Amino acid sequence: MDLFINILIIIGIFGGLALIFGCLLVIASRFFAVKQDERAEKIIALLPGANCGGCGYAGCASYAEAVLSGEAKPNLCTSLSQEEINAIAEISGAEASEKSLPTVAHIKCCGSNECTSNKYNYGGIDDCRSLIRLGGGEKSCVYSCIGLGNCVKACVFGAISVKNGVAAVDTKRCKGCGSCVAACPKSLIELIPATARFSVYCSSKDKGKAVNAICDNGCIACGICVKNCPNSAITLKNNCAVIDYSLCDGCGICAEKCPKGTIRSTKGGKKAVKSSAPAVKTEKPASSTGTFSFDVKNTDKD
Amino acid sequence: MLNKSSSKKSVSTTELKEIFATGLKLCIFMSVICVMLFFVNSITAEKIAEFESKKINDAIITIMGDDPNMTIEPLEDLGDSSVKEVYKIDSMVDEQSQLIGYCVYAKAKGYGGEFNLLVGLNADGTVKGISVISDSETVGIGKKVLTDSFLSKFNGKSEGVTLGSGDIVAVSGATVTSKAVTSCVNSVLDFYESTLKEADTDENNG
Amino acid sequence: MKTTVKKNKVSLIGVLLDGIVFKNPVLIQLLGMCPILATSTSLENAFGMGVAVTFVLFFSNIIISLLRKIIPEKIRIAAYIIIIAGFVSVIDMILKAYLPSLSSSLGVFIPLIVVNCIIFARAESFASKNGVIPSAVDGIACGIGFTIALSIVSAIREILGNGTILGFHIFGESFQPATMMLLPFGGFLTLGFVIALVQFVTDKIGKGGNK
Amino acid sequence: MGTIISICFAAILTENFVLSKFMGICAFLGVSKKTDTSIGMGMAVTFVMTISTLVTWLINRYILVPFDFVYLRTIVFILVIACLVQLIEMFLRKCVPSLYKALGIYLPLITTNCAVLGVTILMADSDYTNILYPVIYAFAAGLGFTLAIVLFSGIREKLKFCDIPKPFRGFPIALIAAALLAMAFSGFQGLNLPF
Repeated sequence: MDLFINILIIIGIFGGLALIFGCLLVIASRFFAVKQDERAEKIIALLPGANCGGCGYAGCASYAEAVLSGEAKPNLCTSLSQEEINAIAEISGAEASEKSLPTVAHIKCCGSNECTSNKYNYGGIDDCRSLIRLGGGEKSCVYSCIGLGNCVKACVFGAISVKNGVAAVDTKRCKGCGSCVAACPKSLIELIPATARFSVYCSSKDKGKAVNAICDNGCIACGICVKNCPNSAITLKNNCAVIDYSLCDGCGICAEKCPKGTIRSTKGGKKAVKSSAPAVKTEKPASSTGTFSFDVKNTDKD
Repeated sequence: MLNKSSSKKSVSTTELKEIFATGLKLCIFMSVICVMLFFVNSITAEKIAEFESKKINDAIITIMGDDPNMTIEPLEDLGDSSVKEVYKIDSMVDEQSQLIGYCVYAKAKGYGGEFNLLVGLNADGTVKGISVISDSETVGIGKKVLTDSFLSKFNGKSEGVTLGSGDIVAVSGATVTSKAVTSCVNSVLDFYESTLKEADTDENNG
Repeated sequence: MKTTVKKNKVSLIGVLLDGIVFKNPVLIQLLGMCPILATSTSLENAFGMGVAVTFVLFFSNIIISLLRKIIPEKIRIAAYIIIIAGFVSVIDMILKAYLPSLSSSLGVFIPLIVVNCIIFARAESFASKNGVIPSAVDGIACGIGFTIALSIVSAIREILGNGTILGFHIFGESFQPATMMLLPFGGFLTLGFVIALVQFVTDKIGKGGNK
Repeated sequence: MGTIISICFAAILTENFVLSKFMGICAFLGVSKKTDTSIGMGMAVTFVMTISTLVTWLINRYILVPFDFVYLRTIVFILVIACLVQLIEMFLRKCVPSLYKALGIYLPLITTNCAVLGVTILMADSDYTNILYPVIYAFAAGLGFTLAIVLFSGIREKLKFCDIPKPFRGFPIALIAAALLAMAFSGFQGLNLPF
């Protein structure tokens, strides 16, 4: 008999306790109810959730709210496909907008340990911002990539890796969010169109003679590329070649003609790629291997 | 739960129902589990208690020696907090109960938490032997202290035992546990002085 | 901890392997540090603890995945933790009654299983989203994964700290064990090195993988 | 008054819950990446510890012991802690959303934090008669937890900039740093107070 009473006591006391706590929780949740717009949750589910900041907002959640409030267009997130952008547009009621041109990060330096020497050996804090104060970095070229990987730490998608002293971008993983551009204390990183097939791997402002002394692959502003470019897409700005990607059609002549190998293919360090220009542009000379060929050792091979 | 009524004060009936429903579910969960525990406890409670007392009896026998006609009689009125139980040990020698000693079951605060000792006292209040009932000291450190080699050093001691004096030296690396054992034995001896001794004397001259 | 939920049927072998090797709750997901540091002083403790955790993990995963539709969102945490605590109390009583020797050596740690992050994490992230069988398999897998990790750490600590393995002295009398290993700092150090080793191995496999 | 100071001193330094008793390591290692989240976590844990000790001590004193349901202690304590954590989770989501996002998964994990349950069971076992001492001890234990986690997050933020061998990056180096911190704290072990 007392068994039954005991059970009753238990249910009474502890069941009652649980009842009080349960109701307390629900009542509290009413007071603390955060007005959560479930449309925002649907949008956040579509976004990659990497909080990379490429859209200019602190994270995917704040970007979703901005889209909902109409403050931002749905296509600002660079790593979304066209269908995802349309889906977000239709959820948020904003007008569907075409996907912005995808961009890819590009590091304007190829000063690896092989092609340039070090002024000194640095053993301090593992951060570019601290090494830059000591004479612009270890490497003899003041404009070169410091190589301590601030961009690597900033990249949410793990697309950048430092290979023997110089940072290199894995174009497949890079979503063009631009958080590495802000991370590099020497601002060596720029966003180039993903379709670009050649780019200048240098940003040295020294004269040619000085560059020759310290780096094998530095741009000596000889201007050969400017003369040979059929679309005159390349110009020399304070001793360094700069490609205007709206004019460039990726013919690759500049890469072949460049005596220092500063202009390279963005698809990895293969030999000067055979120039297969898109048919619509002017007809290209079919010279596959130029007189001067070189084997670019590293950039982003694997 | 989207907040339908914008003003927080008006608690509509649906919300009341929802509050009560959730509370009820939690209450059911809790009650079911508690009742289950109650049954399991009622089954295992006696076994645990039985094990507990068997352990103490075995310890008493190991300390006091296996005297067939020994009677173990738990004493009440224990004021001291660190002393849990006290057993008066008498042996019926030709039906005249002759006091052999006491067994005091006391707890001590060791490194890994509390541990329980059974301290056997002779009739004259000197320590006859100590055995460990349960402990949770770390293997290899605290446990080394609770072995017979260290505990037997307390035999024969009567009043305040201090660590480091005479042959009682703390086990290196396990000072916390050694101190705990010493303080526990001291509290037992003090307890003997304060309560057991008078009970003894007025019984002898009573 | 994204499990392969995209496929309609979560593959059981996948779950099993995940729990033991690829997503080992201790070495890879780095959950459940408290019991590891507390109970890994001897291999025998480790097995006892491992079995107890596996038992609780298995049953609580099953019950939680059974009730996942009934438990309202508001009291999700409270309900899960009550169920886990219930099982732990049951196993505590059973151990005390029928296996007193094991219970005395594990005495303090049994109630601490309730606060073992692994059980709660698995319940919250896996059992509340998948069916009964995958949850059961996941419970056993994580239990075994936990036991393996715990045994590795406690083997190292026991050999270095006490000079014994499962109670047998392996070194001669002259061996002076580093009792520091038995203290919790030793636990931190051993765990740190074991996880470093695991990360080293996964790097090697990772690099070899996508050559 | 003396005993209160000695309780606080013991709970914060000599018997620090994380670095001497080694409880609550999951949250300690998980959240201590940044100092401000650690302070947030410390405050949350202190709040939960204090209130739950208050409630559980009363329950234990006036319900569990008289009706001798002591075997239900674990489950009742855990229920109280879980509801408190859920309350603070809602509070943080509403009033301090940044901290709520920063703590992330580790907020619900406070329920399974050994330190919180440890305090409540310790206070229930202790033979304090009135309610004041357990609450002060719990509050001091929470401060001890906060002290340990903030100290450790300072170290971990420095660790980010050191040149650590690849396999040791992230968690292993944090564990080794925690080992050294624990050794330092064991220096307080033998300290007993004059008053």
